This record gives sequence, structure tokens and C-alpha cells, in this order.
Amino acid sequence: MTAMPNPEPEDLNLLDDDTFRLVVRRWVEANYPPEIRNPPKRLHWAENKVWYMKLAEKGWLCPAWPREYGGMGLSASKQLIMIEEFERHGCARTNDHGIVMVGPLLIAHGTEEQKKFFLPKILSGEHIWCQGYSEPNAGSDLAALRTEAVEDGDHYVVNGQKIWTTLAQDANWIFCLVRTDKAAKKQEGISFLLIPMDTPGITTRPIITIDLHDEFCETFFDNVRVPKWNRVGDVNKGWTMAKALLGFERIFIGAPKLSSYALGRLKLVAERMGVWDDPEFREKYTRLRLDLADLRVLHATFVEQVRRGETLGPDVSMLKIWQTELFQRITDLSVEIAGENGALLEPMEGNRELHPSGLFLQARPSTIYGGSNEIQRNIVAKNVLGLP
Amino acid sequence: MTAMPNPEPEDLNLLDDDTFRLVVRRWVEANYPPEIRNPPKRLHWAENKVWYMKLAEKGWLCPAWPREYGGMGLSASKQLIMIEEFERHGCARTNDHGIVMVGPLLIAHGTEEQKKFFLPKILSGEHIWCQGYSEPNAGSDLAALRTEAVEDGDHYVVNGQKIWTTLAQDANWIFCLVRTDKAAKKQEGISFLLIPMDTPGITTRPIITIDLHDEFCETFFDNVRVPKWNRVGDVNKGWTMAKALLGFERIFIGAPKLSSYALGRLKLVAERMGVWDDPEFREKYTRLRLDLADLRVLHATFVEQVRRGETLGPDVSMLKIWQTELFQRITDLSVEIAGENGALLEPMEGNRELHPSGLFLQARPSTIYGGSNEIQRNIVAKNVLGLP
Amino acid sequence: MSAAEERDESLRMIRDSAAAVAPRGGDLKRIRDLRFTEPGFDRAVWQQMAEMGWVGLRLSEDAGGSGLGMAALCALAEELGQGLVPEPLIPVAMAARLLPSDRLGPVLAGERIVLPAWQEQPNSLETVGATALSGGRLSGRKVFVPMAAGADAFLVTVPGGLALVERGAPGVSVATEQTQDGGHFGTITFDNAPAEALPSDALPCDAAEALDEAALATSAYLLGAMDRAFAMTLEYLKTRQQFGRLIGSFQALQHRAVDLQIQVALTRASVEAAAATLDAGASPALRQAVVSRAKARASEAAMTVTKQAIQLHGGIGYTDAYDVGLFLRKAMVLGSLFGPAALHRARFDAVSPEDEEE
Amino acid sequence: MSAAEERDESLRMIRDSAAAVAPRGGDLKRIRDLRFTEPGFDRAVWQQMAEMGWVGLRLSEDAGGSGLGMAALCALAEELGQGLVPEPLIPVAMAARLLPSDRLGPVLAGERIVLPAWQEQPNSLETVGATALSGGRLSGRKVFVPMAAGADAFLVTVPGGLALVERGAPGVSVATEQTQDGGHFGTITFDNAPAEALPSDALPCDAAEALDEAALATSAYLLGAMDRAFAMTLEYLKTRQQFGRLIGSFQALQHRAVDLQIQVALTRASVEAAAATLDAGASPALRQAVVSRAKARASEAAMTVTKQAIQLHGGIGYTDAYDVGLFLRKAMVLGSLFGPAALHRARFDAVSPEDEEE
Repeated sequence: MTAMPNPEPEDLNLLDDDTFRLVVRRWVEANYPPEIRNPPKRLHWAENKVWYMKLAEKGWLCPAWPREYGGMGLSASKQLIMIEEFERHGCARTNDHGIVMVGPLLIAHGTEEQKKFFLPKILSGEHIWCQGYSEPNAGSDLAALRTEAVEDGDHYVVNGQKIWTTLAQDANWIFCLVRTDKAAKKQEGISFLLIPMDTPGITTRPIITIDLHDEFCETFFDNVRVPKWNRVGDVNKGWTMAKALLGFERIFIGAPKLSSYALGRLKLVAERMGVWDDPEFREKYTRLRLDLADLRVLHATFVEQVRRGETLGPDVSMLKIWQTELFQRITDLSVEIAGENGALLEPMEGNRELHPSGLFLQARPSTIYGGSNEIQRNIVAKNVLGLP
Repeated sequence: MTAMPNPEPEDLNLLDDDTFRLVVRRWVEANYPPEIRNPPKRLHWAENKVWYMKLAEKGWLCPAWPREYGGMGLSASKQLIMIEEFERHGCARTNDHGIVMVGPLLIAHGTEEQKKFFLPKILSGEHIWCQGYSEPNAGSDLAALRTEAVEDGDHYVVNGQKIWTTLAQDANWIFCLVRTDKAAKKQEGISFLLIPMDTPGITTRPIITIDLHDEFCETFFDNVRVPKWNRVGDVNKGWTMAKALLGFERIFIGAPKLSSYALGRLKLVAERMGVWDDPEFREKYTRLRLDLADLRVLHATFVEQVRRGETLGPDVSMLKIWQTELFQRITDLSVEIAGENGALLEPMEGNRELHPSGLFLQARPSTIYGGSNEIQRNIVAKNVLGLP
Repeated sequence: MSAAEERDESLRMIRDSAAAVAPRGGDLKRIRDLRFTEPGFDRAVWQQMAEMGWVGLRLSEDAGGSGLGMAALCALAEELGQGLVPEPLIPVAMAARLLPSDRLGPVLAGERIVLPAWQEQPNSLETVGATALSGGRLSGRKVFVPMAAGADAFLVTVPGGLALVERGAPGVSVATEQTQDGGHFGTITFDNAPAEALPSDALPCDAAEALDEAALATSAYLLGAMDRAFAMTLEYLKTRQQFGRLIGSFQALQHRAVDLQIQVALTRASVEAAAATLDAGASPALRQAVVSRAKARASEAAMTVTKQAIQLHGGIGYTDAYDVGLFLRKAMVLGSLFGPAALHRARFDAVSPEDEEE
Repeated sequence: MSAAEERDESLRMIRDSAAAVAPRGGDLKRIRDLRFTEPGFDRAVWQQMAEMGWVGLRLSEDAGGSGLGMAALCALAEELGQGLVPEPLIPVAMAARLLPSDRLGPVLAGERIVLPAWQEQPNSLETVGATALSGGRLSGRKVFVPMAAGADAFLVTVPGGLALVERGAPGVSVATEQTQDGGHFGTITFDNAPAEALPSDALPCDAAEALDEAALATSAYLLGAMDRAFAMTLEYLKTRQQFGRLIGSFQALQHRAVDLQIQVALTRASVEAAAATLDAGASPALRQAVVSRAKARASEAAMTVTKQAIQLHGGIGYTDAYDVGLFLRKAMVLGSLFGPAALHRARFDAVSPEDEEE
């Protein structure tokens, strides 16, 4: 085993990958709050704040940000190691829109003033962000969005409605795509605005999803006045910036994590239901295991590209399709073998690990969000296979 | 058991259905040539002529034709019984295009002279027909056909190419859809011509299919002169007539026969391979059995419509989709369980009933012919579900 | 009128009568309001259903029933399924099939709700287990009794027959677990509880037969539910625009819709054929085969159709506020009740002779 | 150059060299001409392949080989697969892995074709059965030996090691059955045939290991075949018109093509990862797990892709004259050789510890 470096260098990039992994693992084990390990659902700020603050204190909140802005400035390869270790330990996802989306957006396109104002507040946990992209009639077809920002002196006046604003009830800021030119073609005429959630005219309402969770919200804008200073980048160039932001993130939606987690749960349900050794079950289970094993190696080829610093192509959509549909197939089988227990609202026998119906319902939207799998197939057909 | 009527009435419609079934069964058992029972492939004229002639002699060749034209004039319900009994006994399909297609076409649209000339020759086996519909660039899109008939005095001059002309090498006449008006919209400007195969300028070439059989041909027309007398119905109205002909036949392509046959073979292969009692196999086999059982009852609802004399709607395409894909799934599993034996060109151990790879290959085109399943799904989507 | 026409007319009348409780295309507000409440259904509506003669639909007119067959019960159940009606008609009708005629009056009148408690293990169709009656005292445990909190009494399968036990009798305890559709399952424990013995030979119907009828009626309910979820989806495909087009014009979605339509058609054919077989009087093996065929198809098709209904709706289908999710949740529950698909496939394999169909 | 770059460069060179026998996108006339002939391949081409060092690709340079790894053999096999090359490189390379160095010369030179005969039952990966050597005499029966009619000798698995037996030796008889790809399987019967004993401890490689390598190389061959069938299909979708449009513009076909592309991508990733694992030196259990993972995927994906290739071509795909059917026929044969998918899935389940992947 690699020896622990003592003390840690300030720039962790100086460590070799194995050592770095060990440093991360040890710290996570020592510092992660055990009560929120492997949460079955996305946590609210009240629940995961303690972890956010631990990371903030350690300086590990923003692995991808350059060090000059308070980030870790980690190489892609080390960022992946960090994610792997967090997942391995079952760390909850934080309210991370500020870290993953707003920070990189501002660093790339923000003014100096914007960076100075916003970045430290993300690092301190003072600003918790949510994302205002989708609209009721602009989900997979994001470019059809209609929330409108009309100039009025130094301000924009925003009217419209956003939907699927993840954890908006926890956020005090929202970053929005809004239409600033109605005459322009669909993907043009869109700008990026940063808006405090306490601005008059904003109301947020949780959406209860079919797993009866309130991770998502609808957010309404009624004559909301936003200073022009809050616009990121040039007017009408929001679409291009938003698309670029999706780049590095796309690989994660295809990561084997969820399917792997679900397969582990399937095994537990199978053992509990007494079918673990049934050949019929075993054949289906092994198929799923192999589907996951092949997802792992396919995923690894994309991770390798990222490690080498290459930009991912549209073929990464294949990962998303395969992962999400595999996740669903695994949870389908869990519900199937559970029989009547697969109909229960709560976990079986009060054991949170035996909750096939809950995981089944959680798996449903994975083929819808992040661009529905139908859209992903369109993308691969046109941009990878070159079909007309 | 119902007593056999003695003697048979001339009009078999006078018998009740059970008695009629018994009459058919007894006669088939006594007269069907045993050497061509349950043929693995479509037979050529040289092989099935004996059966054709037996039927002709008995007067049972054309159950659907009116009695005045030499048919049996059977009710729809009794026609179905006859088909069921023929299938039950494993009777080969004859070269039946004259019986099923040309006869009904002429009876509905032919002139008296045409009826007098052609119908007796079908009944006697003197004329064996093949069908010239599809073309290399007009398969599922039949209306795109380009074989052209240009007027020249009392004749048409035909040029072009037909494909999938079933058993054309056995036929001495062909009924063709040809384009008589190039300016008209796609489905208009098409006429119906009856052409002797020995007309100068016609050449026929068998197509070897992936099951290495020669059931289909290509037929080429090079300045073939056809008397106008040979046109059936009005000029440019061929499309409407052809479509109507497909009506009653469409239910047969969705009949459970092929899948049922294949499932029986699957069982034999499973027994031979020693997996018949494996739970894994059994689960898959039972699924297929149930898929077939449900096909049977769904098919029966359409048969019931026919019995009641109703016209079948576009929803009958669902039968075709389900039957053909089930047929393929059954043969897929046969090849799978046969292991290396599923790769053999010839039947296993010289036993014609153990030929998983042969049946697998035969099943391939079922989702393509008769209007590909993609086309069938388009039809159901638009004409049954009313999707835009 | 021919016999067939008379039958069709009678089925039409039953379907029409169902509209009083579950109007075709009606809103689902009542159903939403009852979710996750106890007992999870409305006793007044139950009363109304009983008054329409639904509880005794299958019973002879002598026994106070309507003298109709499984075709009628399935037609009714399908209508209830399209409206997601939570009142426990199928279980109570099953109990009514089994009760001696002198116990039927208040049950048929809707005054007394008797629920069958037959199951002791998950994934099972066995009606006899460890629960037994001895000297007028019942001991044991029955599970997955739907809507158990609404019962006045339980009709419990025991070796040799049935036991009728009051819900409030000493030694009877009911623990409930909520189900995804907003209802619940009861686990009923009997600890030396006083019960009335109803020996098999005195019963109007075999428990296994009544169970098969309930399984088939449940298949019909699932048919109604999937049919409506599919209709909602078609409607959505025909009105929702994306990328400047109606999404129903996208071929990939069209083809998927066709595959769902095929599942609905197979289920309908399977359920109706099974009902006809039972009504014609079938041997136990044939009855089990056709019921298992129908329930296997209905359970699986209902899941397939309702899952795809959500996918085809996109984001809105994933909200609890939108009705299509209610149909998925119902499919999750009724798909497994009275035997999940895999169990019925195995039973079909076990009871159905191979060559019957060749 | 980094090690990784060097490896990539070497793989590129191997792929380029394969073009001499199987040029990318080249026509398949030679392959068609050899179908259903005996021995089903061309000895002159075999000679050429041997001269390029392909038979001994995996062998150390000491043993007269090229000292390359499984990654190289898989790259080569993939190229051969896209050209449907019928010469029995994978079996002979397997034999070469097992032969003592003093027997290798003529085999590596292409002068002598030694085919492994290891299998006694269908659906099996067992190398040892009833065939046994006793006092220099071999008796028993081996089955499914591909291209057996072209062998000069057989390398036969027996308890305790191998037996090398001349094809023309007394007591050796070869019966062939044609396979759907135009080749054949041999059933080899040994009746007290004189054979040379090669005891396990004197062999450079374990038979089970050589078998796994052949299974993996076969997976790579299948990858090449399915990749080309898919490419032909894409090309067809981009050029064939129907209803006045390119058929590749129909969304239902596009989505199906994407699903096939995913299968190809999974197979490629699985094969390459398995080769890398073997090249890094794996325990027997790990080797079996990754080879079974790759072969299970390749066998099934090859069938899926080539069946769909035919469906997407429509009628023309169903003609023997059109090349796409050749790929389906090859998938039918190689899908089962060296273990069909189901067998490899079962082996994966048996050898691969659960928690390795969590």
C-alpha cells in the first residue's frame, strides 16, 4: 500500500494517482457524516449542508475550478478519482449547481466583478444555486423556451415559468436561460441571467414526482426585475454557453453508478425472496451483471478520453441510453421477483435496502431527464451514424 | 361424433359446421399424398401437382369461388374450417395464385370472355399463375412501381422488372401491375395485365434466398407485347383492384400456423439437446407458448369477424406483426439452445424435424414480406391509432 | 335477438351501469382524495355498487345474485379499472361466491364487507397453509389482504374449508402496509379467535375456483387501467408539440405506440376468451390454464403499457399531479395480487397439456 | 513514443497488414467461391497468412513467434472478421500456443495445419472427456472441429495432456457436416490410432488458457463481422429511397440503428478490455470472467446486428446474392463455436465473484 504523504501538498496534483486516491479515501472515511451515507433519494440542503460545509472547510468543494478562484485545479484524471471515491463511500450529492454549473460558467464568461461577487459565496455555501432551463413546453426541445426577458433601462423584466428546477426550494439564486430576442431563430436570442430567488415576483412550488419525492420544483416569474449586471456573457449568446457547460457532465449520466447500486439491491431482494439460487432468476441476473460489466468497460473508454484531455463526442450519448435503460431493467426485475412486496409504498420490513418499488419509481425518469433517450437516439443517429 | 352424411350433398354449405369438418378431415386423410406432408419449404409444381389435381378432381380447388364458376361457393366460416383441416393435416400449399388471386380478380372485374377463357384453365391445372407486383425499387412502397406498359395499337408493350415473383419458374401465366400513365400520381396510372410467360421478351431467373431455396424469382420484361384484351378492369384502375384482393388474405399471414409449427420444432430440439426440463429454458418456452396462445385467441377474434361477413379493418396488421415476430423469436431460441448444431446447414442427424438453423433462416423474411413490419406499424399508427 | 346479441346487449348494459361510479374518461379526483387514507375507499360508494347488484353479479338469482357470468364480471371490472375505482369489489365478490346463501344477505346489500384472507406467502396461489381452525378457534396468519382495514369480517381459507371470522373478534389483529396505489395490504393475525367453520362440502363453490375468478376479474381491471393509460398517452401524442411538430408524428413513438396497442389487444382477447371458457364450464385444468394465460398477459402488459405511457409523456408523466402515474401505481399492485405474471406462467406450464394446442 | 503509443502503432500495423488478405471494404468474391467446397479455404492464402507471422503472433520470439499479445491477435481477428476470411487462423494459432517448440516450425511456416480437437459435447467448454491415450494409441471421438477437412494433424485433448495425431494415421476417420457459413465441422473418430503423447507439464500453455484465447479471438472476429454488416446497413440506409425519402431518414429505423451501434460499441469495449486484461497477466478466474464476458456479448450482439441488418435491408437482404446474409451465416457459426452466449454467461456467473464489481 502506498504510504500516506505527510503533510499533504497544497497542490494535490503533485501526488501520484494512487496516493491521491488514498488521501481522498482516508479523508472521506474520517469526515463523511455516516447518517447520510447512501441516501435513497436526493437530499435537501438541510440534510446535506453538513457535508457541503466539510468540503468547503477542507477546500475540496470545487475540484474543477482553477486554484486562483478557490478551486482545487485538479487534473481531469484526479477529478475522476475523487468522484470514484465519493461514490465508493456512498457520499450524497450536494446542492452542487453553483459548483458544477455557475462557477465554470462565470469563470469562462463572467466579468471580473461577477467572479469576485459570486465565486466566494459558492465556496462559502452562502449562495445555493438552482437551474432554470426547462419549461413546460420546452423540455427535450430546450430551444423552444419562452420565458422572456424584456429590457427596461438597466434591468430586464422577466416573465414566464421554469420547471424541473432541481431543489429550487433550497436555493437562494437561480441561473436561467431566458429569451431576449423573440424575433431570432429558436436557438438564438437566448441569454443567461442570474437571479436572486427572493426577488419580488418569483414563486416556487415543489413538484411531487411519482416516487412521491419533492426534488423538483416549478418556478414562476411575474414581472421579475433583474439588473443587466446579472447577465452572463453577451446578450443572445446564452445557448452556446449552456451547451458548452453540458460537455464534461455528460459522461456522468452514463456512469455505471446507479445501475451498480440497483444491481446490489436486486441481489438483496432476491436473497430475501428466496430466489437467489433459482436458475431462471440467475440467468436474468447474470445478463444484467454482464450488461453492467460491459457498461463499465465502455464507460472506461470515455473516461480514458477525458483523462487524455480530449473533448467527448456525441457518441457519449450511447452511454446515457444504455445506463438508464439498464437501470430500469434492473429495477423492473426487482419489482417482478418481489411479488406483492413490489407493490409496497415503504421498504420491506422497514429495511431501507429492501425497497424494490421505490427504486423502480426512481428509475423511471432517468430515461427522460438530461435529454430524453429519444433525443439521445436522434443525436447518435445524426451526429455519430450520419443518418439523414 | 357426428355421423358422416352419405352421400355428400352437392352444396356442402348444407352441412352443419361439425359435419363439414368431419367430411373434409376424412377426405384429406384418405387422399393427401403422405410423402409431401408437412414440407419444410414451399413446394414446386412438380412436387405438389398431384395434390392440386386431387383437389381439382374432387371439385375442392376453389372453395371461395361461386359455384357457377366451378368453385365450391363456401361460406366464409366453412372456408376457414377447410383451411384449418388442411393445416391440421400438414397439407402443402399449392401453386395457388390462380385460385386465390386471379380467379377472384376476374370474377369481380373480368369480362365474360376473360372468365370463360381463364377460370376453367385454373380449375384444370392448365394455367399456373404467378404474381408480378413487387419491383426492385417498389417493395414495401408498391405504388412506386415502374414497369411500364405503353399502348401500341391493340397491344401494350411492357418493359421493366418484377421481383419476388413466387414460383415464377413453375408458372405459365403472370398477373402484373404495370404503369400505364406515367404522369399520374403514384397510386393512379396503374393497370392490371395478364401475360403468358412464354411471350417473347420475358425471362425469369430464380432468386436464391438466404435459406438457399428458390421459391422466388426475378422476372424481366423486354418489349413484351400483350394484347389489350388481357387487361383486367379499367385502365389505370389496377391499384384499387389489387388492394381489394389483399382483404381476405391478410388474416392468413397473421394466423398462428407458422409459430405453432415452429414451437413444436423447438420442443423437439429442446428434447434432443437435453434442455427440455431446464427451468431457464422452460421459462422462455412457456413465455413463447403464452405468446402463441394469446395470438390464437386474438386471431380468433378476427376470424369471428370474417365468419360474420364483416370486412377486416387495418387492425389486422397487428396480427401480422405479432405472428411474424413471434415466429422469429421461437426460431431464435431454437438456434440458441442447439449450440453448435444450430450452425449446421442440414438437419441434425438427418432428421428433418431437427433443423433449427433452417427454420431460423426461413423465418427471417416473414417480417419483410407482405408489407414489412415497419409498414404494418405505420398503418396501425395512422389508421388504427389515428396518429398524425 | 340471437343469444350472442343478447349477451352483447347485457354486457353493454353492465358497462353503462358502471358509469355511475366510474364514468368513462371521468376525472380521478375522488380516487386521488382517497389515496393513502384508511380504509382507502368510500363506504357510501360501496353501498351504491352493492345496490346495483355488483357484489352478486356471478351468483344465481336464487342466491340473490344477478345470474350473470364471468364475461359480465370482467366487463364490469374493466370499467372499474379504467376509473381506478378503489372499492374492493373483486375480493368481496370472491367472498360472495364462497359464502353459504344464508350468510349472503348483508354482503350483497353492501352492509357488510367480507374480505377473503387466503394467502400466507408472497408469490403464491396456495389457499391452504398453516392457518387452521380447531374447536371453533382460528389461529394463524394471512397476508396481502387488500383493503383489509375496511373489512367487517374475513373469510379465511383453512384445511377442509373456510372460517368466517369477525374483524372485531378477540384474537384478530390487522396490521396494514400502504401500497403504491394509495391502498393497503393487511396482515391478519388470528390468535385463537372465535370463528365459524364452513366446511368445503357445504360451500357453493371451491375456493380455488373463486380465486381463479378473482384473478381473471383482476386481469380485466388491469385491462381497463392499461387501456385508459394508453388512451391518455395517445391523446397526449396527438396534442403535444415539440420541435415544431406534434410528437405523435415521430415514427419511433408511433411504432412504440403500436407495440403497446398490440399488448392491449392481446390482453383483451385473452381476458375475453378466458371468461368465455369459464362461462362455458371448464375443467379445473382448463380453467387454470386460461386464467393463468390471461393474468400473465394482463400483469405484464399493464406494467409495459403504463411504464411506456410515462416515458411517452416525458417529464409531465413523472409528476404525481398528472394522472398517468396513477395507472402505473395500480399496475404495480394488481400486477402481483392474485399471482404475478411469472407465477401464472409457471402454472400455465404445469397445468396445460402440450399437445392441446398443436 | 510512450508505451501506449507504441502499442497503438503496433496494432495499427497489424491491421494494415491484414489488408493483404482481407482488405477493408473489399468484395467477398473469394469468400463466396470457397463456400461449400472442401476444405473450404485456400491453402495458398493460408501460406501467405503464415508467412506474415500470424500463426505465431502470440508466441515468444524464442519460439519463432512475434511476441505480441492478445490485443494484437484480436486486432487481426477483427480484420479477418470484417472480410469473413475462412482460413482457420484462430484454431491453428490455438494449436501453436500448445505445441512444444520443436513441433512448431512447419506449423508457423504454414506448411502443416494442426487443428485442435478438444470438444466432445455440444454447448461445452470441457476439454477433457472420454477420448484418451493409452500406450501411444488414441481412442475416442471429438466433434465440431471447424475446417477439419483441411487438417494435416489434430492436437487432441486427453486426460493428462494432449495427443498429436496425423490426420492420415490408421484409425483416424473424419466425417464432415457443412455449416451455414459455407465451411464445415468435423467429427473425428480415433480408433486405436497411433499418437504422440504431449503431457501437460511439458506444454508451454494450459489447454484451458489456449481455449480462452481462441474464444476471445473469435469474439474479435465476430466484432469485425458485425461491424461490417452494420456499416453495409448504414450505407444502405443512406442511399436507398422509399416513399420518396432516404429510408435512413425514418426515425424508427434510425433508433434501431442506434441500438445496434450500442451493441457494436459494447462488444468492442468488452473485447478490448478482455485482451488488455489477458495481456496484463490475469488469474485463471479473472481470465475466464473477462473472456466469457466478451464472448457472451460478441455472440449475442453478432446475431442481433446481422439479423437486424437483414431486416433493415428488406427484401434484398434476404437474397443469397446480397452479401449481408453472409455475415448472419457467419454469426450463426462463430456465435456458438468456443461456447455460445448462454454458456459463457453461466461461466461468468460461476467464476466471477460478486463483490469484485460493486
